[in-house]
Formats: sequence, C-alpha cells, structure tokens
Amino acid sequence: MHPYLPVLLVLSVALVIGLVMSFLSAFLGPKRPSAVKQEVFECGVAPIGSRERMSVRFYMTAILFILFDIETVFLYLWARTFKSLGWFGIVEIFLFVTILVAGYVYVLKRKALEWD
Amino acid sequence: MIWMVLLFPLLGALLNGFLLPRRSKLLSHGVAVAAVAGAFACACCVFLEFFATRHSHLYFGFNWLQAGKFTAPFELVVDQLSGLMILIITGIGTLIHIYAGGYMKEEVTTYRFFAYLNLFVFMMLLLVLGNNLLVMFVGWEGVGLCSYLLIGYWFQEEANAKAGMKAFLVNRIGDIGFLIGIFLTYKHFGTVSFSELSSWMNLMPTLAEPYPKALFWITLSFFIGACGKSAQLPLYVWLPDAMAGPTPVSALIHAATMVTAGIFMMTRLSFFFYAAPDTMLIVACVGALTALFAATIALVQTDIKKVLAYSTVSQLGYMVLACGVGAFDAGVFHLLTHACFKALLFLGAGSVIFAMHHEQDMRRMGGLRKHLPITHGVMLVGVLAIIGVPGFSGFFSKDEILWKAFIFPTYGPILWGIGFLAAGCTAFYMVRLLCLTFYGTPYQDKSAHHHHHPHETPWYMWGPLVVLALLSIGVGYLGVPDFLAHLVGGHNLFAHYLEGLIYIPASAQGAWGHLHAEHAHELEWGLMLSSVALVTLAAGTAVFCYTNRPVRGVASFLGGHFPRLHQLLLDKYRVDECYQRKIVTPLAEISTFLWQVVDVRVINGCVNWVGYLLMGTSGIASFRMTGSLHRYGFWVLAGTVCVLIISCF
Amino acid sequence: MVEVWFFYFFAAIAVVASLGVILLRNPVAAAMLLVVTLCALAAEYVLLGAEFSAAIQVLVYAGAIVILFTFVIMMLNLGQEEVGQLAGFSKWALLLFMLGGAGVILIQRLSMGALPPGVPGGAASDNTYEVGMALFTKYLWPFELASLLILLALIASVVIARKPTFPSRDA
Amino acid sequence: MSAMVPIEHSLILAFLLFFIGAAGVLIRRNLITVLMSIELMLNSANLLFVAASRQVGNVEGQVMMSFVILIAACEAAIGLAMVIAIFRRYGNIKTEFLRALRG
Amino acid sequence: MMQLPVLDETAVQIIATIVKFLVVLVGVLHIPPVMIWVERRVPALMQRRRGPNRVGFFKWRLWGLLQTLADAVKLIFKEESVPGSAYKGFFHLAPLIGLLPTLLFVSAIPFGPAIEIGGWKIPLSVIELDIGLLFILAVTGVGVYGVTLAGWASNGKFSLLGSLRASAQMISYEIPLGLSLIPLVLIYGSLNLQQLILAQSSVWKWGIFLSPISFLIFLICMFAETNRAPFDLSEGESELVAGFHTEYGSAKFALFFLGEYVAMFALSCLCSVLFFGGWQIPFVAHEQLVSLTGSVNIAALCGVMALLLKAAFFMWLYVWVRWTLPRFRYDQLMKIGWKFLLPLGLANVCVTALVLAALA
Repeated sequence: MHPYLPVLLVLSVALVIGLVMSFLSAFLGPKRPSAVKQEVFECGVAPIGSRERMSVRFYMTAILFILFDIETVFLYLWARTFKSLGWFGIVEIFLFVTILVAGYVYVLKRKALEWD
Repeated sequence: MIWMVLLFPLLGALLNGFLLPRRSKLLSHGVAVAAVAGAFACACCVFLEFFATRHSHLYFGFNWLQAGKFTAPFELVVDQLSGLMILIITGIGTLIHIYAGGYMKEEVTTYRFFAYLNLFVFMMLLLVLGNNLLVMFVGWEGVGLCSYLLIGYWFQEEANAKAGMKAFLVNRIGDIGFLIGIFLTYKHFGTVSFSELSSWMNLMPTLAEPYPKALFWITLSFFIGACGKSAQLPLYVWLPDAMAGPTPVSALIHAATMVTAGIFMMTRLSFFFYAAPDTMLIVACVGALTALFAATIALVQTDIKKVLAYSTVSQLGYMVLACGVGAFDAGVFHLLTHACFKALLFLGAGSVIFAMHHEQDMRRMGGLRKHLPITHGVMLVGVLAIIGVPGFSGFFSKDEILWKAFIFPTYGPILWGIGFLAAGCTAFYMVRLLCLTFYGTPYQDKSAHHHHHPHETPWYMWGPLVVLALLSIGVGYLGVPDFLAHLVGGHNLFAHYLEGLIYIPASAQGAWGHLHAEHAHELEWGLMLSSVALVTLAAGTAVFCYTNRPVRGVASFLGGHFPRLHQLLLDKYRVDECYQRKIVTPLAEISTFLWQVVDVRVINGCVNWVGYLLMGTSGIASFRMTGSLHRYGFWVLAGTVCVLIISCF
Repeated sequence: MVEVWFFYFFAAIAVVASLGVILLRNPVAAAMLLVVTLCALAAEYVLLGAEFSAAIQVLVYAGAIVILFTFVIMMLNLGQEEVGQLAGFSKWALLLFMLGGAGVILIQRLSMGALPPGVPGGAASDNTYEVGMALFTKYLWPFELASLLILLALIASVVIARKPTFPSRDA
Repeated sequence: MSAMVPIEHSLILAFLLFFIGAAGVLIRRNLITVLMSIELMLNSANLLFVAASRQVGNVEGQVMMSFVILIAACEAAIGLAMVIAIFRRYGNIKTEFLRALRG
Repeated sequence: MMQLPVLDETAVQIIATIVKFLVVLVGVLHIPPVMIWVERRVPALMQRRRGPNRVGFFKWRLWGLLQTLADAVKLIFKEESVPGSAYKGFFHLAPLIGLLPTLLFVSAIPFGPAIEIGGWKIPLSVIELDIGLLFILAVTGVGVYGVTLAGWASNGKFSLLGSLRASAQMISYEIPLGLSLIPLVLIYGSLNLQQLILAQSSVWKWGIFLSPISFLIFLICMFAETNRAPFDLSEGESELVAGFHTEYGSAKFALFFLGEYVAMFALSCLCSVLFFGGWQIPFVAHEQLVSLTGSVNIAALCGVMALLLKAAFFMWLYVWVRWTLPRFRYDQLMKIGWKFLLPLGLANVCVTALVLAALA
C-alpha cells in the first residue's frame, strides 16, 4: 500500500462525515428566517459593515511568516542531514541563518512589527 | 606569519575606516598604532626566521590573474631586500604612528587620517613583498593613492587639494613608465616574476640581440617610473608641494618609505640594470644632477618643511646616483640611514611646528633651544647625520656612494664632483636650518598675535624622536666601508648582507669589473678627508652666517651681489612655471579644444542628431506601446510560442 | 496502473481548479482554488516519488504564500465588483488558446515515445535525506545566495509596503 | 510505487497549467489574480522539475523545485507589496491604471 | 469467472486504515463534551462554586456530566442562521476546512506500537509517513484557512477582525513551533514520529530532558496555535464578541468547537510523543511489557493508555492555565512570538547543533 493512501482515505471519510455534520442542523433545526436575524452582529446597533481596511502589519506578519517558513523548511532539511554533514553543514546553515537574521534585525529596526 | 604582517595594517585601516566609532580619537590612535606595531612584531619574526637561514622564501597566496599562458600569482617573497624593507616600514612606521597621535590631536577626523596611514603601510608592504611586477604595481599605485589622500588630508584648503592632485598626476607619468616596463618585460621574457627573471638573467652567459636593446628600453621605462616615485629630475616637482600634508605623513611617506620605492624597485631589478650600461649612465647623471640641483634650491628656502623636502630630493638623488654607478648596496644602505635621519628631521621639524602653532617659516623662529631642549638635541643628531659628520650614519653611507661614483669608469670624477658639491650644500643648508630655528635670538613678533611660549612636546612625541636619533647614529655602523672596517678587523656588514641578492649577471660581468677591483686606500682616505673638510667648511660658514647676526645675512649677501641668482634659487629655478607654460597650458588648451569643439560639437552633435532622428521616427512605431501589461505579456508569450514552434521543425 | 488513474484524478482536479483561479470573479474563491490546485499538485508529486517536494508544496506554497494572498485580499477588502472584470483583450485570449491547443498537439506528437524511458525505481528510499544532501553539497552556493534573495525580498517588501509615498487618491 | 507515471502525462499537465496561468495573466484586470496566475505558471515549472527528476532518477530536480518555491515566495512578497503600494496610489488595483510605460 | 475476494495486504491495510480512523473519530468526538464538562467543573472547584449539576435522569446526575450532552443536542436542533451579507458557500465550508486538517493531524499520531490481528501487522497510527513531522507542520499551516475563511465569509466587522487576528497569531506561532522541533530532529535524526518515539527508549532520553528549551517553546506555541487562553485574543469577548465565529451558530459552531478540541488533543499527543516518550511507559521497556503480558496486543494497548494519560495531562494543563493566567494584549502576543520565541528558537537550534557537533 502506498504510504500516502491513508491520507486520501482519511480525507474522504472525514469530508463525508463533516459534510453530514455541518448540514445536520439544516435538516433538524427549525427555519424561521427574518431580516433582523440575517443582519451581521454588531452589538445590536445597525451594522455598518466591514468596509474599512486592515492594518498593514498583518501583511508584514505574513511576509515574515513566509520567509521564516522557508527558512524552517531548509532547517529541517539540514537537521535531517546533520549527522552526515557535520561541521560543514553547521557553517553553511549558520551563514544562511545569519543572513536571514540580518533581515529580521532590519525589520525590527524599521519597527515594521510594532503593534500599538 | 608573513600574512599577519600584511593583515594587521589592513585590519587597522578597515577598522578605522569603517567600524570604529567616529569620535574616539584615542581608540583610533590605539588601533592604528597596535596594527603597525603588531605588523612590526610579525615582521621581526619573519626577518629573524629569514636571517637564520638567509634563504629567500616564497609565500604563495592564491592564483590572482590568469589569462592563457600568463599567470600572476599573488605571491610574496622574503629575501635580504624585502626583509630589510619591511623592518624599515613597520619599525619607523610604528614610531611615526605613535608620534602622529600627538601631532594630530587637534584634528576632528583622526580616524580618516589613521585609516589612510594604515592603508599606506599595507600598500607599502605589498609593494616591497610582492614577488612579481604586478603585485608590486598594486602596492605602487596603492601608496600613490594613499599619498594623494594624505597630502590632501586638509582638503578644505584648495592649495592642499591641488598639491595632492599634482603629486598624483606627476606620479602618473612615472607610473606609465613603470607599466610600459612591465609590458616590455612580459613581451621579452614571458614572465613578470622576479625570481624567474632573476634566474633567467643569471643563467644567460651572453645576451644576444634583441635583448641588450630591449633591456635598455625596459630599464629606461622602469627608471622613468622610479623618477616619478622617487622625485628625480625632471619629475621631482610634486615632492616639495607634497609638504602640504601633515608632518608625520611627510616623515613616513615623503621621506622614509614611499619615495624610496623607486630605489627599491631598481635594486629589485638590479640584474636588468647591470645589463644595460647605457641606462645606468643616464641614471647616474640624473641622480647626481638631482642631488646638486635640489641642494642648491634648499640653500635659500625659508619654509622649514620645504628645506627638508628639497633635502630629501637631494638625498634621493644620491641614492639614484649610487644605483647608477652600480653600487646598489650603497644605495640601499643610504636608503636605510636616510630613512632614520630624515624621519627624525621631519618629526623634529614637526615638533617645532607643533610647538610654534603651525608656524613653518624659519625666519619667524629662533632661540628655540631653551624651550625645546629634547627636540633640539635630536635635531642636532639628525643634522650631524645628514651632513655626514664622521661617526654618524650619513657619513658612512654618503661616503660610500661618493667613492663608488669616483671609481665609475665613465665620467666618474665628474659625478663625484657634483655629489661632492651637493654634500657641501647639504652641510650648509642643514646647519642654516638648525641655526635659524634653535639658536640666535627669538623672533619678535610685531603683530604679536600669539602669546604662547613654545613648549616641549609630550613624551609620546619626543619618545620616537629619541629612538630615531639613536638609530641615526647606530645604523651607520652596519655599513662601515671596508677600508675603515679593516682597521678594526671587520668588513662592510651591510654589503656582505646584500651579497646574495645583488649580483652582476654573467653577461654583464665585463662592464662592472671595477667594482671589485683593488683600489688604493690612500685615494679613498683622501676623498673621505676632503669631503669631511668641505662639510666642516660649509657648516662653519653657515654657523658664521646665521648665528649672532641679523638673520638675513647670507640672503642679503647673495641678494646684494648676485640678485638674479638669488632670485632664481628662491624661485626654485622656475621649473614649475616652465612646466606650466610649456606643458600644462598647452595641454589645457588642447583639452579645451577637444571638449568645446570635438566633444560638444562633433561627438555630442552626432549622438544628439541620431537621438532626434530616433525620437522623430519612434513616434511612428510607438503606437504599439500601449503601456498595457496584458499586451506586453501577450507579445512575450506569443514570441515564445513562435520560437517553440519554429524550433520544432 | 493505479498510480496513473490517481494521476489523472489529481490532474483533473488541478486543471479544473486552476481554471477556476483565473475565471472566478471572487478573489478569495480564486485563492482557495489556488490552494486546491497546489494540493492536487502536491499529490502528483507524491505519485512521482517526491514526498519532500510535496511537503514543502503544502507547507510553503499552500500554507504560506497563499495565506499572504488571502491577507492582502482581505486587507484591501476588495469587493467582488471591483475585481471581477476581464481585460478588454478577449480576442487575444482566443488566439492564445488556439496557440495553446496547437501546443498540446505539438507536445503530444513530439514527446509520445520520443523521450527515453525513465530510470526504473528512480524514487529514492529516503527522499528528504537525498534532497538535503544534494542541496547542501552540490547546490551549496545557490543555497547561500538564496538566503540573500530572501533578505532582499524582506527589505524590499518592508520598504515598498510601509509608507505611502504619494497621498492616496481615495483618502 | 513500482509503476511509473509516464513523463508525457506530467508534460501535458504542466503545459495545461502553464497556459491556464498565462491566460490568467493576459485576460484578468485584477493584479492579485494576475499574481496568482503567475504562481500557476511557476507551479507548472515545478511539476516539470519534479517529473524530470523522477525521469532521470536523481533528486536534483527537486532541489531546483525548492529553489523555485523560494523564488515564488520572494516574488509573492514583493509583488503583493507593490499591489499594496499601487492600491495606495490609485485606490484600486486594476491593471489599466498602470500605463506609465505608454509610449 | 467469479473469484472469491482474497484479502491481500493492501486490502487489509485499507480496511484497517478506515477502521482505525473511525475509531479515532469516534474517540475525538467524545473529547469536546468531556472537556467542556472539565472546563466547567474544574474552575468551579478552583473558585469554590458548584458548577453545572442539575441535568440528569431521575436521580442520576453524574456530577453534571449530562449537561454537556444537553448542550450538544441543543446545538444540533437549533435553527441555523446565516447573515444575509455572508458569502454563503464559504460560510458553510469554513468549519469543515478548519476541521479537516486537525483530523489529518490527529491521524498522524502513532498511538502505540503495531498490533497483530490474524497475522497482519497493523500499525497503530492511521497515517504513518517518513516525513511525519513535516506533514504535521503542513496540515497545521493549511488549518489557518478555516479561521480566515470563517471570518471573511461572515462579512462582519468583528468576524473579519477576529479572523485576521487569529490567523496572524497562528502563523506567527507556527514559526517558533517549527523551530522548536528542529533540535529533536537534530538529536534523534528522523522525521518519522514512530522512530522519534523509539529513539526515546529510556526516560533520560526523553525530549524534555535532552532539549528543555524546545519543550518550553513548544508548550507556549501549543496554547497560541489553538487560540487558547492566555492567547485567546481572537475571541476576546470584551472587544470582538466572539471573534471569527461570531456569526456561527448551531451545528457549525459545534464543528468549530470540535475542531478546537481536536487540535488541542492532537497537540497534546504530539507533545507527549516528542517530549515524553510517546506510548512508552516510563522505566518499562516495551519488550519487557510484551513478555510480561504475553501478548503484543495487550502491551500495545498499555502503550495507548500511557499516551492517552500523558495527553490527558496536557489537556488538563490547558484548563488549568485558562483559569489561572490573564489574557495577553495583542501587541504583547506578537512581541512574544516574534521577538522572544523566534530568536530563542533559532538560538536553541544553533546551540543544540554546536553541542551535538562538539560531542560527536
């Protein structure tokens, strides 16, 4: 058996069961819609919607996340081959990490990550 | 270890240049001194290691340039010559660095000064250590650059900046000579490595055409290079102007080390020069003439640094003369002694200037002996050394050169005579300097705009001076001429030390037989005594003229009786003006023509015309340039698809 | 042959989802379908024996890059009506698809049977280890340079996205 | 794992993805969708790398694929930063506003 | 020609996989009711209250255990209300998208050593991969979409802000989470969870002793990744009403709830697996256990029990911390993630590598 077949099996079984569960109350529950009920909840006052824009910091977080995510992936690769590479690998990855940390320090210095 | 010698100054320069906080002068100074001192310590180790075996050693760094058959590795060599040179550079360099901390105390940008100074030491070390012409050339250009930067250190004043540019440009002429020499060398010998060239020359019993002719041009080119760097006629003009830089710079670069690079280079290539007797004659003549020429100018100068500058040119002339008459060992020995006493004199002058609050005119000094006892003492030693009083270092080295000049078969006695006269002039102007500065009555400043009494400099300024003074006396005994040394049962240690390095190629043995021939000691004694007599006479005259007398004694004497000669000397023979009229102005006019007519009208005109044409026509084509990303993207893709389809068939 | 059927299955998902990416009017839906495409491709990588590639495809591509897209879409809060239109360029698109179709035929004609058969059993037993060794030895310099690229991207995006250089028009 | 998917299949799939991506770049006016289409094109290249790696029996294609992912990440980061900057400048992200290159 | 279906290896494993998954599913479906009961009774004990104790059949009230059952039934039979401005499709799909990755996650946990049924050797994890750790990281990464979509699809102010906050928080803590596991890979040299467990053969080789800093980082990230107190900013009731699931009710809300508790459970299991020897019982080697009980299967069940006990400890820790620590502010949360945990994680990796290389 292909080792990834269970992933597919789990996904399909879970999908079926999840769909059933999420539509359970659609069948079981009562249906009495009203205009007020269908309003978005904004503490009871008339909703003004969500048309304002979000802070650019969310975007900065996501950017940093991507870049460090890649770093983490490469670190995993290195960790997996660490025993074969030894000091050579350490030097290599330290250089890599140092360069990334330089970027990290830059971001900190520019205060791009400050939430206030 | 050898790499450490290079690394220390480079590191110092980088630290001072880029990393250190800009305000801490003490730190800048400390780092710079530590860098050079560290290099000195390493250089001592390297030298001792070498001295134990006396075998020159090559250190391969990396493959630097490679093109076809041509290779220029980054390779260093430690032998008699470079070993000695690194000691001079780092040793005297350390002393001057220590001194400079005091001298530059009032500066704001000391880090810049020390970064340049350390960089200079690095480049100079590279110059002397390189085992091929290209590495040497890197150092050669590098020291030129540092010299330029340091002459113009106070670049806020236009004169200083111009002096820097003048030094750079005049040096360029020499550098072109050097470069042509390198090219010719490679063309004829297929290598630029000293060791390979040397062994090639050593192995050739005779030189067939075209080598003698080629060697003439090669050596001439190199000599032009040496003229530029070592300030010989007619390229000496930059050195007096270079005194615009801070005095420690003058001491290190323009007296002790960089200006001797030309002599060093000629010694390095001595096997070429020996094989080109015609060049040697030119070298000897240029050297002798420079020695006398500069010495006469120095007679009447009133700026203390200018006197020393012309004195340096004159002494360099002696060294070149030594090279020209084949006595490279004497030349290098004079280089060594000169490095000690001229650095001493410059630093001493620096102390005087420092004490006088940057007053450089000797006419405004006088009677400083009371205020600056230590400086006075060391300056006295320096003056005695340079004028060649027996027992001091200058005596031995200068005497050796004059003797070798005398026995030179072609025009030997004439060359000796010129050198002899120059020695007399030297004695006169140096004693004059001493008298004007330290003796006599203090100058009464009518306007009295400074009330400070001159004070002795702090210990870290006079300390190096004392060391240099001791060296100025002691170093001479390394090279006591053979006939004197035989009296006490020794021989010329220095010549002996250099024996392995400087040799006459087999093919040129015939022309240089006189160097090893026996000569009558009586003659040698006679020459020596006569020069001592002349020196005594000249010094005595100077003392007579300049102490206890209205100061402008001889000036008024000369001005009264030979006003035109006096004016000529004061105007430095009007060489600068001549250059200006004959070379600079025509060049500027040609350049203006090239700029105004050829560049602006012809070249720019053509380019503009093409541009207008394209702008006119491109309007027709630009209807496709919509600025739409999609269209651009589409055409890129369409092109790709087309290429793919075409490549399928 | 089961692998081939799975391959077709995921290929179909990928193609349909990617068509959705470029055709749907709602950018969030497009982003989600992009995730689906990426995951389907990850499944293809697994089928091709490249499990490490599949892992980073999901981890970095689906789990990070598309998150960034989603964030930007939500941050700018673009309504559907603002973003849905096609560029006025449909005839070119038509031509493009014709060329594309021609390309498919071309590839098919060229490649079927023309390529050498693959090395059997090419999938490494320990895929991650092998990729790591290749990356850290043979591709040492590209790897180090890649870190510089990341640094560059980091600094550039901070600089570009941080402060508006012009007053914005709608403010 | 024994049976192999022929490389032609991967080629065709990669080709389809590439052309779908290219079409997205050409026909959409929304910068974000354009960027996503570029991701599709990059993915088609990735698929080719992995398939080729399988074909020749070593992992170098996969190493390349990880580099492409890295480049895609950087591209997305900078591209989206530019989208944000453009949004600030023009108030929307339609491509027809970006006509600075018009001749 | 008809042929009786013969059970070959593949078929057995497929059936076993489905069965194992169903068992796991049924198991995790019981977690929320139990946990909700715990979350009501434990703080009640802490605060000297009684907590829910009324619901029951006749006299059996079972310490309020039935209250949660009643809650579940209520949730399922409630009317489902969808905001008019919502993006309907994604609104319905979001809980599912949030749930699927956590189910995949929990499926990747090896609950015990392999058992043998009818001569077939069946591993006790639903999904067993060589790159198990990377798989887990990948599915947690995808799990962010559930939260993001839920908030966006609701098209409400609070939901959107809540979901952006929650997803930014989750991705921020994913990095230290990933970094904290690298030292373990360095030490044990594998990405396979089962092998990681086997490498921790004795208590002193447990991850917590070999890499305590990793454990610290992992523990903090565990709380942040599940948006639990003290990092439950995304649903900060006082500012955002309920965060990304403000608009959800009835069964879909239950699905979010389920997803959260399954994620907690999965992370607790992962923590036990990575730092506490997984299913290995302290001081008792598995071979000893097999010879003691005389059966591989019983020994394996003991292992499963051990793992569940260890996981239960962390589940309880979740509750304990929730009622002990106050909530962080959002800037503090981000500061901890990016300025404390990230450098700490990197330093931890570097130091571990240096020490290992020096020891080697």
